[in-house]
Amino acid sequence: MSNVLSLTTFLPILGVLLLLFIPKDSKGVLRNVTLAVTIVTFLVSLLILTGFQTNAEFQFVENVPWIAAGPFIMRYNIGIDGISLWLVILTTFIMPIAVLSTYTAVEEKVKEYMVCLLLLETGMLGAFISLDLFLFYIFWEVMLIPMYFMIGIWGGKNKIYAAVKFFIYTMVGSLLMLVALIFLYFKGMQAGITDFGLLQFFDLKLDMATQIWLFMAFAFAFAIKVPMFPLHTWLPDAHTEAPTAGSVILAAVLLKMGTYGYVRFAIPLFPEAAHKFAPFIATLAVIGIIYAALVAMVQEDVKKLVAYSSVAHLGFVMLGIFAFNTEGITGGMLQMINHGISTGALFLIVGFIYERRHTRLITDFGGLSKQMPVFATIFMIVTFSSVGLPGTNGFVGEFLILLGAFESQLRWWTIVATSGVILSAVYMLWVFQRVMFGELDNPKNQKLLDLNAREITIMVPLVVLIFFLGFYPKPFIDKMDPAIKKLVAQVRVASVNAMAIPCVDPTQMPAGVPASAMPPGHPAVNMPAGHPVVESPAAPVANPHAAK
Amino acid sequence: MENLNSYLIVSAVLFSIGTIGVLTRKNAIVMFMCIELMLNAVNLTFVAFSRYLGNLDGQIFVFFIMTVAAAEAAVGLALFISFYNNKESIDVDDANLMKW
Amino acid sequence: MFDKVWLIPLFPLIGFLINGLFGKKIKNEAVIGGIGTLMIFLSFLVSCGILMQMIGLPPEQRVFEKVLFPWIHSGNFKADMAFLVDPLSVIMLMVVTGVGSLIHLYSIGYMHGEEGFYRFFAYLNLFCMSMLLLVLGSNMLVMFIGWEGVGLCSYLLIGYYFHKKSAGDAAKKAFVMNRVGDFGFLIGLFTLYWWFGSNHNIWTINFVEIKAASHLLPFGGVVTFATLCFFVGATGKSAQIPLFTWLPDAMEGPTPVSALIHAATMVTAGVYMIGRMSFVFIKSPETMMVIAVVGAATAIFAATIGTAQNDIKRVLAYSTVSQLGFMFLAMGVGAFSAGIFHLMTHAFFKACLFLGSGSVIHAMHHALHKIHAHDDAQDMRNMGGLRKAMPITFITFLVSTIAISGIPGFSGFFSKDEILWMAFANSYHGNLNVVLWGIGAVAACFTAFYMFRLVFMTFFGECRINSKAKSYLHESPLVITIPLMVLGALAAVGGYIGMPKILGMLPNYFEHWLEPVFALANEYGSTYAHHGAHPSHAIEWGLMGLSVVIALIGIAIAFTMYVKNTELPGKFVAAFPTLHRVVYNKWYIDELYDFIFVNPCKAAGQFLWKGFDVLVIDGVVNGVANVVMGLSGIFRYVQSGYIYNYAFSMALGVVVMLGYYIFK
Amino acid sequence: METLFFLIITLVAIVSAILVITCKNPINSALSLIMTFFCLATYYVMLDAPFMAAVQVMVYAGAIMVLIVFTIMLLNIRIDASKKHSHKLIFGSIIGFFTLLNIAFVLMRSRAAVPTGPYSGDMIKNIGHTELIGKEMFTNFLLPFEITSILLLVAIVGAVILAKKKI
Repeated sequence: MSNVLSLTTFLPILGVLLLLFIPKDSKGVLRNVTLAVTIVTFLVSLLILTGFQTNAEFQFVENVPWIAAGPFIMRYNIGIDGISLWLVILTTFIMPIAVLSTYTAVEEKVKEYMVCLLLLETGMLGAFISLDLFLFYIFWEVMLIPMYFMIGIWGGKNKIYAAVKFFIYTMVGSLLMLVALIFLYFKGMQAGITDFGLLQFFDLKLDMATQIWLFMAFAFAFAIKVPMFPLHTWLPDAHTEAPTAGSVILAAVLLKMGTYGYVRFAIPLFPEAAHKFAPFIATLAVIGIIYAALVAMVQEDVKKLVAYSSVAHLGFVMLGIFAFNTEGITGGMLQMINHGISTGALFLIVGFIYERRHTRLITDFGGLSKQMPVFATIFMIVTFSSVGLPGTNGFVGEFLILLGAFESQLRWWTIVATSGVILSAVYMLWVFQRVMFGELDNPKNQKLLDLNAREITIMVPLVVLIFFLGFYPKPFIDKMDPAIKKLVAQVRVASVNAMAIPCVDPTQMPAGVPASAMPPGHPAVNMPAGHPVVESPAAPVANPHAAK
Repeated sequence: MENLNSYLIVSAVLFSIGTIGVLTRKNAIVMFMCIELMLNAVNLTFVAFSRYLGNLDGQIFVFFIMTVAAAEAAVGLALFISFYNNKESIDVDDANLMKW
Repeated sequence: MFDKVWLIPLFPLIGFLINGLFGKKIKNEAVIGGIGTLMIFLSFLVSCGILMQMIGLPPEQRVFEKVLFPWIHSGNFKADMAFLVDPLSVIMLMVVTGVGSLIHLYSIGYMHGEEGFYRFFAYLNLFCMSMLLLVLGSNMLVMFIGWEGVGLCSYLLIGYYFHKKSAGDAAKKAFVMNRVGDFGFLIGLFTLYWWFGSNHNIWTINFVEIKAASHLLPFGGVVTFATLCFFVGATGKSAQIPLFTWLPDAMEGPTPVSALIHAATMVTAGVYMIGRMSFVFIKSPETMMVIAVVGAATAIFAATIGTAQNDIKRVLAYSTVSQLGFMFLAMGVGAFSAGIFHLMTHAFFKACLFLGSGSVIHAMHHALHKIHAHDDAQDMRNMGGLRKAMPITFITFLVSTIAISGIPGFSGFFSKDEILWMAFANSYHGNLNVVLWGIGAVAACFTAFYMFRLVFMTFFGECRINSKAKSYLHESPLVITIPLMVLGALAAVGGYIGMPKILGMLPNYFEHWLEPVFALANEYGSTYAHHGAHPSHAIEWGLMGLSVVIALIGIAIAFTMYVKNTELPGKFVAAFPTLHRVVYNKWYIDELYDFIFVNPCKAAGQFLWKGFDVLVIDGVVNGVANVVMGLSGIFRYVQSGYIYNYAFSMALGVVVMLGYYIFK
Repeated sequence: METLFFLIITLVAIVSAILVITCKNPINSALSLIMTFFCLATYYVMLDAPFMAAVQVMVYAGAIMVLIVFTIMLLNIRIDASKKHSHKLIFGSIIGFFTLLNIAFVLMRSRAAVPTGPYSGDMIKNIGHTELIGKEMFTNFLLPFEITSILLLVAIVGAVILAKKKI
């Protein structure tokens, strides 16, 4: 039980070993074994869910030495808290669905494909559970490779371009992050930190200039992955070219790496800098929401449209996260899950019709409702979930994000962002109308078959979750709440400290707390238990040579 | 026994000849033989130094180099055969897949 | 009974699930329709029970909140799935479930033989559930579920004939315009929540709690902003200027849908919402004025368009917009209970009118179908003289028309006159009240005119339908006429529960009933109302008489133009071609919106995609790649691909490097 | 006497080495190389390393060269077909020359360390070279020695796979 987290993470690798012994021609066996492996992984991950205590601490922690190379000490340090819990579950949940969706979609190199999927799963899970910066970086890169192959080998017409673009874009960001990470480590060494353990770095006091540089490097890496507005162009290409399962995983989990990175790393590590950059990032997020919505509106390719809608949704997530309050971050986390479910479902839906018609152009469709009623119903539910209709999951997240952002100092941003709600309705409904409504005049569409049992099996869990999260998100929120509260407190404490530095605006003080309760420069206010009292920021850093 | 230097000079000369051979010949097998020649030149240096310094480590090294050379010969010649099977030639100029 | 309030939305939900999931397999129309109707009727019974219980309680105990389960709790924010039962919501419950049951019943007949029969009833039940959630929601968020839920159902039902492009377009338009309103609603919600939270540490969106804390709200300022945002929400849902254009298009849906959603219930949600938060709205005189002005403007504006339409349902649609304008006028002048009263009476007579028109269309369609003609079954120019063929429909239609025109004795008179009188008498807006009254009166005149035009063109005169089809015209079956009769009766007598005091025959039960809900708002309002001389009874009698006269004038004009001198309209059109064209084309509002919003958005999308995304951003990205590739194109000459070249350079490198260390 | 012998051997070694790189026919090159190897074996004997000389003859002149000659014959290569390699010859000679120059400079400018090891000529003669090598090999260098076996195994497998026509 104690190492169930490792078990979950590395079960897919065991699955890969198993796959190696299966001849490549027995495709059915390969698929079924992979499916079984992912399902088992999901079941094992449910043990994490049931064993998870609702508190703010990291749980299922495993911390053993791994690599000790000179001054660098990397540890195999993993653990899970409310923030990463649901993302892990989401990953293990999406994987069987993704595997199931490839049963007929992928006919060539099935073995390799399945190996890629399983490797990807390990990479993603590892990144979510790493509590060691270096381990995180490794998993972060591990994810990249299978995805690269999935796009590059099983992709569409322009697959090489898309794969290389995806790879290089991400790589540029992650190399910057690597540099920042090493720099951070040396800063930590000067303060007496001996390894890459994330938690120690939370207590590390950095001066503003350092924070800004490091934050910029981290934020850039994560912004590419999210992707945020000017760095998003890899996404439509990658999505359009990737096979269905690739798109689903890319949308459902991989993009969450970026936002998760902000929540887990960039913000708590460099809180003051995060506060300083909040308006900037919020601006980009809001631009992303509106921009992506406008661009999505005029797309001709359904998959590209969904890809752009992803950009808009992730813009909401970013806005919520940078509200720095419980509501906003909770909304952001929920929206990550929601986006995983609904956009994943949308990609599956696109995959279904692509498999049938081998085209994704909107103009090739029309009137499918008549021919495919079950498909139409599911598509509609998912569409409205993506639009954020109350009662579906999309609403809860979006609402909390906007509410949280409105409460914070990002009020005007929120008002602009809220108009994205209108635009999302426009583009989603428009595409729905053009694909599903109207006359069934294309003769090729008149022979289309409705969803088969396998496809319905894929969609049903997603649809159930859409409604469950929409009507009863409480269990989800409850599990993540303490961790988010802790994060908010952590960030807030830091911002109070930052008030001693003149460059930070004192109005950043959380609303609702009387000003007298928080004299500037008094750091002990609101500090959670166990959080070491930090000296005033002006105090000199600890002896740089102490670590040696 | 001659002094150390004479062996070293011989070794240097053989090594240079080997180098020239590798660089000028196109026949892969001849190139391979030249490499063997260079290895042997080095071996000679090892043995000479070993003897001069009264330390057997150098000779042990020679032993290992011979092992490596044997392995190399096996793999290298296999490569040549397979190359020849594909190209009907043993000329390194025909190994031009990397050519732009 | 109050405790069972959760049953009310539950029944339609069950109906929705049964019909939605298994309807296709059931196939039997009687079963499907029966389930749908039964479920909403059960809700009606529960609502009646609640009403009865509430009547038995003293006014101050008539508020009850039922928490079902916690919904979203995060940080300070708390929203439960909770229902609020108070006099206002009970009125709405009665209207929704009552009218809803009748329309369900009607639909069984009307939708007979349609392909997606089960789908229709599933949607209708879903709609009822959403509407009931909207009405019952004890906090803004539950209300918002209903608020968007009804928008969704409206989308689904307008797009019911999805194979028609116009239906799809109309559905989308309705949803998007509603979304514009929802945007306003959300911002309003955020503003109120944030203001209470940050200033008074009251983090709530619960109506009861906000009401309790409403004395903290300032007059104007942030409240104006919030309420204006809410009002944007209301204009979207209730089809007011500037977001009204979706409602006429929504007539693409089946007629029962138009009756239920786009006349009786959903479109009144905006009015209900203002009533629900009257204590907030009244705190902002500016917003009240905006509401009144927008309401009055919509009333007259839609009425003018209504005079020139030929599609029977479109006339009714514009009439609905216009009547909603009256309701907003009432809300804007602080006559909350009058507004809700008009909401109720309007639900009766407009539902009846729509169902009646549905009956007519049904008959027309049937007749035209028999002779395989492709004439438009909804165009009034093809109708005429139907009163003989369809007596029941005619009578109920006529009663409702009289009611909507404001002829004394019928329900519409009481409510409309109350609104006009309050617009005149309530002095929130200074001297604007006279103007508002004037506009309202003229709109009432137009209403009488176009409604009677409708009646005359449809039921009187010569039958203009294809003579072969004439013999096929006959009265609709009972399942259609029973709801018509019930609603017609309600349209006739429903007004007596809210009789103006001045008439003195019956006490104004209605206003009395809503007293506890709006007392607080009226109290706040009185703090800034101009305390001039209260208009006397004589003036009230005079105005009442005047409004009756105005209505009669409208009817008279309609009679002259469409019964006596049937060539008059043609002459009129010939005399003012431009005016007619503009009015007929709805003042070109749709085109204007296309020009201002839709086309620029599309153009912006195209530009941002093709211009910015592809050219600029990807241009930079690919540009970097191209620079790298260009450089490597130069450097690749170094890599000849010949083994000896590599060997050379390697040897050379070794020699040079060794040489450097040796000779240095 | 010994110096003369050394000079003769050196002469033979260098001449046969030059022949290795100049002969057109690879077989001739191979035979010349064998000659060089024998000369080297002679040097090893002169350096009191008879075991190394034996291994040199057996492994190099015996095994490896047989392999090479066998390959040449198998592939039936006669004459080095390419003609134009004059510029290559010049470049190659220059680089070879400079290599020689480098080494010469090292030899001229460096000074050998003082002998420190325990193994003097007398000791080798008394105990026996093979025994000494053997002791060294199976004590201090046991692990590397064992690892060479893996290396050889890998080489065998690799050679088999590479030389097969279709894998």
